[in-house]
Amino acid sequence: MKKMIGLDKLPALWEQLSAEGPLYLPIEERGVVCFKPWYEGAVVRLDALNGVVPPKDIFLPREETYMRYQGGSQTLEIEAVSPGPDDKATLFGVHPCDLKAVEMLDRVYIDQEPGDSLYRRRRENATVVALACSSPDPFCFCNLFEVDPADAPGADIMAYLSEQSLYLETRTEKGETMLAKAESLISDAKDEPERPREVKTTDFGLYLEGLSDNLKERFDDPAWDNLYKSCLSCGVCTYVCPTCYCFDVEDFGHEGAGERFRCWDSCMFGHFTQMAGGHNPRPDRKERVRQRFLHKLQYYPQTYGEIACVGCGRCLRSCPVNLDIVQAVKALGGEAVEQR
Amino acid sequence: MAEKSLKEAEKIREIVGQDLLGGRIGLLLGWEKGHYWWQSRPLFAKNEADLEKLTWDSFCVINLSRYLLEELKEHGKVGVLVKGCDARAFNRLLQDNMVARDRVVLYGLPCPGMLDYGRLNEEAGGALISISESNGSVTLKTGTGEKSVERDQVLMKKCAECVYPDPVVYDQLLLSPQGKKEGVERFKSVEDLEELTPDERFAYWEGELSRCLRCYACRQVCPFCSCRECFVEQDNPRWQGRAYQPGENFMFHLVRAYHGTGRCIDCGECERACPVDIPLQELNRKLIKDINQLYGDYEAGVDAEADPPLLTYRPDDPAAFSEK
Amino acid sequence: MSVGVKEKAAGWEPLIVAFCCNWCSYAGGDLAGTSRLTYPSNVKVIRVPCSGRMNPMFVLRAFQRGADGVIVAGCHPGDCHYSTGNYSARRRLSAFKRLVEFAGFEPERFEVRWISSSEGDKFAEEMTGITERIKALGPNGKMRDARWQKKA
Amino acid sequence: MNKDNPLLPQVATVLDITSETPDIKTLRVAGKDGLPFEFMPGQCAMLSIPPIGEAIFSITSSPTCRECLEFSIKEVGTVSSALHDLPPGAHIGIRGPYGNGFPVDDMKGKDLLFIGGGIGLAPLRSLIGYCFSNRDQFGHIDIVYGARSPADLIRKSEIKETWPAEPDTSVYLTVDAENPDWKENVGFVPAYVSELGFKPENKIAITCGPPIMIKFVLQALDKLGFKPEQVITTLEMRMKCGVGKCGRCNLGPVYVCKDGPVFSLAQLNELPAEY
Amino acid sequence: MARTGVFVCHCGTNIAGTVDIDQSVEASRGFPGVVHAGEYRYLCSEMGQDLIKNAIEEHNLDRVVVGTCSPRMHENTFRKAAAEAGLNPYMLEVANIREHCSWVHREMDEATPKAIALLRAAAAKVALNDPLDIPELDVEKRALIIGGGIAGIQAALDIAEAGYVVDIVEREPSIGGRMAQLEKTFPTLDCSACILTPKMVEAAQHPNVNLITYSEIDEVKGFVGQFDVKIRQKARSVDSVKCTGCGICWEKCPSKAPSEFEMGMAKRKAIYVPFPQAVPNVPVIDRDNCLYFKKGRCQICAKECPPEAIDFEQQDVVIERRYGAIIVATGFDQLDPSIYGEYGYGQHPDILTGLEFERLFNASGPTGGKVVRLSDGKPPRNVVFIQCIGSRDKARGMNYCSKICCMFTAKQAILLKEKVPDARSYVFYIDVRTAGKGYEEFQRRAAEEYDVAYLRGQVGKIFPEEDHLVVHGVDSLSGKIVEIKADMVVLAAASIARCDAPEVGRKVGINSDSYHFFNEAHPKLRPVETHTAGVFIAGACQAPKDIPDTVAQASAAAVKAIGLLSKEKLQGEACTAEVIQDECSGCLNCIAVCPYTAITEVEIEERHHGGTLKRTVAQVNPSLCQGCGSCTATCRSGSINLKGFTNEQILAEVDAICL
Repeated sequence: MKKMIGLDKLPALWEQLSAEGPLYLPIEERGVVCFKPWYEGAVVRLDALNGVVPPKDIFLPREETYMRYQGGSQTLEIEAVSPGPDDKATLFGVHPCDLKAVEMLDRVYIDQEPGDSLYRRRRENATVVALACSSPDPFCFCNLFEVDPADAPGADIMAYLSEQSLYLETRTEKGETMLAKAESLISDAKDEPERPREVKTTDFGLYLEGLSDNLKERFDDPAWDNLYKSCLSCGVCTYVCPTCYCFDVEDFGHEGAGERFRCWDSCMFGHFTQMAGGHNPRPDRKERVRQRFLHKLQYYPQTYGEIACVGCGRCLRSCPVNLDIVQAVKALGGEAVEQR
Repeated sequence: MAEKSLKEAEKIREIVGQDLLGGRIGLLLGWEKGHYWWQSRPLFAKNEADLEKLTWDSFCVINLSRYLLEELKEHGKVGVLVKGCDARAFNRLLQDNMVARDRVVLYGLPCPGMLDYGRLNEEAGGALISISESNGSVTLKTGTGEKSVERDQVLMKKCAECVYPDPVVYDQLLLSPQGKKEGVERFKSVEDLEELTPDERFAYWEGELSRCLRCYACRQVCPFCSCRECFVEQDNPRWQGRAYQPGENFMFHLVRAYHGTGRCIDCGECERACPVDIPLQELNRKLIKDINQLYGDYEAGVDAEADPPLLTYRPDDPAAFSEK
Repeated sequence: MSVGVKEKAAGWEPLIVAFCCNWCSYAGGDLAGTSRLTYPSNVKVIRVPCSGRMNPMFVLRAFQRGADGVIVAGCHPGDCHYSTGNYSARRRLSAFKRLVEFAGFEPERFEVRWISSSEGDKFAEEMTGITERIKALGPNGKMRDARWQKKA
Repeated sequence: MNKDNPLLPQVATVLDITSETPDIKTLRVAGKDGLPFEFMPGQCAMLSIPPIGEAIFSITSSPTCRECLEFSIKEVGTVSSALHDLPPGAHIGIRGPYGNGFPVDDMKGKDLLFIGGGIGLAPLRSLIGYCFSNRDQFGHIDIVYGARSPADLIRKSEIKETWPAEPDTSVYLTVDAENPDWKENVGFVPAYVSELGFKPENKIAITCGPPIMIKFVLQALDKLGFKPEQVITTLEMRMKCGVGKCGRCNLGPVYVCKDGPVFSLAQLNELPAEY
Repeated sequence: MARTGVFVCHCGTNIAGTVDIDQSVEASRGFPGVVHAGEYRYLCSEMGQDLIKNAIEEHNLDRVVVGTCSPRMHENTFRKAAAEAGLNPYMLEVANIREHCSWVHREMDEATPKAIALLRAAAAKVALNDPLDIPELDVEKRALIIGGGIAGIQAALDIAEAGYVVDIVEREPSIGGRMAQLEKTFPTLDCSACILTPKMVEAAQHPNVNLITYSEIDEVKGFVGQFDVKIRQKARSVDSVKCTGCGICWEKCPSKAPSEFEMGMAKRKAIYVPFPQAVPNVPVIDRDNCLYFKKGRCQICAKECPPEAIDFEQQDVVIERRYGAIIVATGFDQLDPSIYGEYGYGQHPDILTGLEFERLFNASGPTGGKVVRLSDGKPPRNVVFIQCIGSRDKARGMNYCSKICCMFTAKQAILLKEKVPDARSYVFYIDVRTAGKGYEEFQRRAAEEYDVAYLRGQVGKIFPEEDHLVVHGVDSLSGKIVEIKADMVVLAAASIARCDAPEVGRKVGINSDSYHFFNEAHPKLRPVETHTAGVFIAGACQAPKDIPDTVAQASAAAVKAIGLLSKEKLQGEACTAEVIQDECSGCLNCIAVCPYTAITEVEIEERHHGGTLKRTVAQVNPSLCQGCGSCTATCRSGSINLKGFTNEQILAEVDAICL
């Protein structure tokens, strides 16, 4: 059943939906668009392309306390902290590439034993409204990863934006329930939603068939010696990447009381693999750059059958020195001309 | 692309080519094009084929000096193309004892300022296809036509506010100097913030810093951040927690800025590198402004011989607090 | 929102951390004691060898952990036990004070004073002064990490 | 492992701490009711002291020891040194078990050759203890163990008295340099292994120790004719989660904390050598 | 885990009166790492110390917190006690719950929680304490004295008499200093030369004293007990060993130059001794004025010198020597009054400074001891003395009193009357200051017996008229304008620090006040020590002073130096900085802020991709480091830490206080 809502009624919709739990929307603050919980007066940018940071933090928060403790070494008590069944978030306006990336995280955090209950709860509790994408920018290359910018199969609701209206196509029961709550604002779609057709993105001339297998032989490829050179060892690419999921665990507090939390971490940092005794298996940028790209292009596919990239283009946009996955694929024999 | 910059690039290639191929330097740090015409990336040229890729146009914004830290471990002598900011960055590294002057050949490139793709796009108002430049103006070609804008309108922010476009240190100057830019109002936004009440200012910074991802791009790109182990990563003592708490955000950003007191060369790379557009330069510039006001004019990186202000003192120095 | 922790009404008492150099200001504090001068117990002193030892990160840590005000006290310029430590400190802490103010801290939150070993009265006055100014200002929520004093 | 959240530790008590060497101590750790969890030899556990943090250690005791877990821990970082300093009776956090453990079933009926160096005996000891408790399931057991000096050998009474007394068991000890109090072999472990000339037939070699030792032991075993499938070792990498997610111990398609730390040399040869 | 014992002192009722001891002890038991807590009425008493010592043994404590009076009071007492119980003395921290708590707060419910917070901070800190060693330093049994005036000579003789070798480094060709320029000394009117010359000779002849004249200090490195000093001995152009001091050379020398010793009022030769009683009596060639050096011809001195002692090829020699102690006695300068236009100094030959006037009395002076006007050689009838030229002058930033002018003016007025019986002296003064034994009587004598007119007031203008000078002043007592026709005007120009005092201070590592006089370590209790251990000061380089004060201070400095030299070993500072070389990036900013040049750079080798790389890091010399910690605050990565006040410890204190 297709529904629609006039763009002028969206603020009312936000207000209603956010009463149920945090409503994550692409919100612009000081010129930067990111998914944030909606608040009164927020500038919602459904029209914007991908925000700088992908919405993975809604399920894998930048920082998440999962344990509190109290008492010193003689009287330690530990208490679990986890999202409750009432923590129902709505993720509204996620683009198909980002949703596909979330599904990739699902495999690691939900499917792979032992599952991660913190992630799973947030994910299961959340209702996801995907938004079709009609105007990719020069850095979007999701086509290459079989993403249809106009359709996200995993969404609870698929939404399409037109000049005056937002069309909503419910896909799941969760989606139905959500829309039911905003019944008064929503009407049946009289005409067929203007679903964007054949949204074409660039492919940078890449050809990915067989790449993962070929890379097994290219661990010591001289191409790595040039590729890593410009890397600054910052964590931009990993933090803006929707399929990166590494984390760190740290305690905060004093002997009497405190908490343990996990937070995002990046394999691009030298400390990431630094062992207490001083040994570091990936001491230099070369090993770390290689690890990151091979994880995306070889290791993840070896386990899950698919390259861990959705072509969202964020690393291309954000890397301060323009070192990105496209460059890596090209350097490693993924260029169409070389393969065909 | 402007014919001028093509000619200039040709000239640069020729001169550095002699040194590289003649063995005077083992490596040349320059720029090559990225995926698109508005992108450049660092080039690590070792041979003639690499040199072919060398580019010099209005998008060579990335500061190359920092790469010396790593490359000097591999090569006996390294050549670097330096714009004004890169040269100041070099001086910064020199003052911090991070590079050996005699192992680096600096090719000075007086810089007209680099262009900002975002601003170009905004000015174009539609899908920008290409640009051409002549005499301080830029012609934007879009699918629907052409438009001319002043070059100054589409400069990178950091370049629009640059005071020293010419390299302050070099072995060879490859282009003709631009001259020191007068009347640059680089402290305007600092002054505007100073007008706010403390609570307003705090709210401003809390909002800006709340976006911080702790990717440390600002640090990694910065010529004054050359510590082997940043305080951020230390476990003992743990100066800085990894949590994304407001206090931890402030801890990092205030200390990062403070560590640049009298050392920040005002190149703006931190702000450019920041993926979430935190106005880091405002923090840096606040310190530049105040240090100049309190302890006399000092422009970090301009003169490698001048004492950095926090490493010296005068008995009659003023203070920012009551000395009664 | 960490700004505006309003505990003021409920008998709130500020916490003031004072970093005092061993040779002048800490001794000035001792003299205040021997002279039986009084100042508010809100002030708690940490002894450092010299104001030149003051790493600004100590100040920020105090704010993170819940200090409402921080004061660094050292020898008067020219009287440094280590001859030049406080000259270095003056520049560092001046720059740093301006920076924290720029970040949104009220100027009263972070202060530096020169107090000699013979200025017991000044020690007491300054400690009283900062406490009163902080009391008037109210609790500091800026940078304060709510997790620190939270009881599990 | 906590069913709901594998990252969540339980509270355990350090029963006692014994000094093994100048920088290695053994902690005996019990949960509320004896063993905090069931495990297999070669598996690991995360120990934590809030707010200092967590670190992963291999379990030194055999699963057949029912009252507690033992950890022989070398002081290398903040957590390990805090663990060293604990008083008896102290509470710590513990979670686990993590990792695959030794392929005990594949070893059944075979002769076993244990080759350990320094603290590397810690994971081996768990398996050795298991083998002695199930003595009839395994063939002849050879144990080669060495350290820099006699003082650096751990489990001194076991290696010198208990183990050699076990049936069908040979224990060979060595130290790197001559020492007036040392009557046994002097020399590096790999050289000693070559010298002892073990036959590969129906034998599985399990080795653990410092990386440089392992490297030469593998060469020595290769020369002796051991096939990669017959050689088993354990990897040590930085780990935070223990469940194959946080990313630190990712090595090719495996996560050492979950898919390791025990690998046969054959498996290892398939992985990037970033350990 | 730490095994800390906390001990809370009642200090009678000093602490217990306002701090609830039981509550503090109870709270301390809950601090991390605390395994024992106790209290006692007076912990500093023998019984109290025993209590701590016994507890250390009984509870196997490895660190101790004492909640008591200021650490500046009894930290050492308790450290000693801890050491006696087998602990490293630095495994102890003091929580100052008296001076900083019980004595400054009135209410128990106020002081008790604060005491607990301070104890908690101390416990948090002590948990991170490491045992520290007190370095033992050797003492070079030799002293250096910079400056060969009366202060330097006196100090040298005292040290030499105590049996230590001492070197005097004097910039001028002869020792003697300012005192050698004086005719008579107040208030006894002894002949200055008569009392100084024997001392100079004694110094020259003493087997333990070495005179290194015509020399300056190039560099001082090192630290107490082991100062490594470079002394530049300027080329004298005369071989001191061969020279007999016969004087033929300076008699024959054709080239003349203004005599420094005579304040430029007379000439000396290009080869010269500054004054007849010079010690050593060996001339120097002033190469700027020597014809041979200027034009390449002459060499008369060499031709005439009987022992052939002239050596035109002589070069500066740098002597490198180690000293255990240094006494700085560099004296003072006289202000050049020409900065005050109204007095016309420099415009007229009969307007002189006090020191210039002094030389007119001297038999070997510019006038052969005749007091006459330099303008016309006539004896002056009316002489006006003006006091406080540059002293006590707030407007010009010269606030201090030069201390000696009132007295030397009275002396000169008396001497004048004796030389020129019909002379009349007028003294313009602000106040007459005559504190000192016999000083007031002396000044009274001048006023009453020698017909010296004292006019309280200021002089506004001096200008020449015909053959005399007109002095315009105001008598502030009568309020009248005074005009005196003077034959001569003598300005009591201020005593000021030597112009190169800041440079000397920097080299030696001592600081100065805003007038560049060297600072003593404590104005009352440590008047001859400086903040740099092993460096002492004497004489007018510290502040203007007269001869008796100078000599007294010189002897005091000598005693301090002797005390130091008499030690076999010195105890160094335990709380010193330390570089974590692994983390140090070698920016060397720490070197720039170290007040003690205790940090140097050192090259280390490091593995890099299988090979080795050399890189520079900082290194602290623990003997030089005094533990200020300025380096630690300048090190961005915390790669240099201060033992006893580590980053970890201070952060732990902050954390604990904020709980």
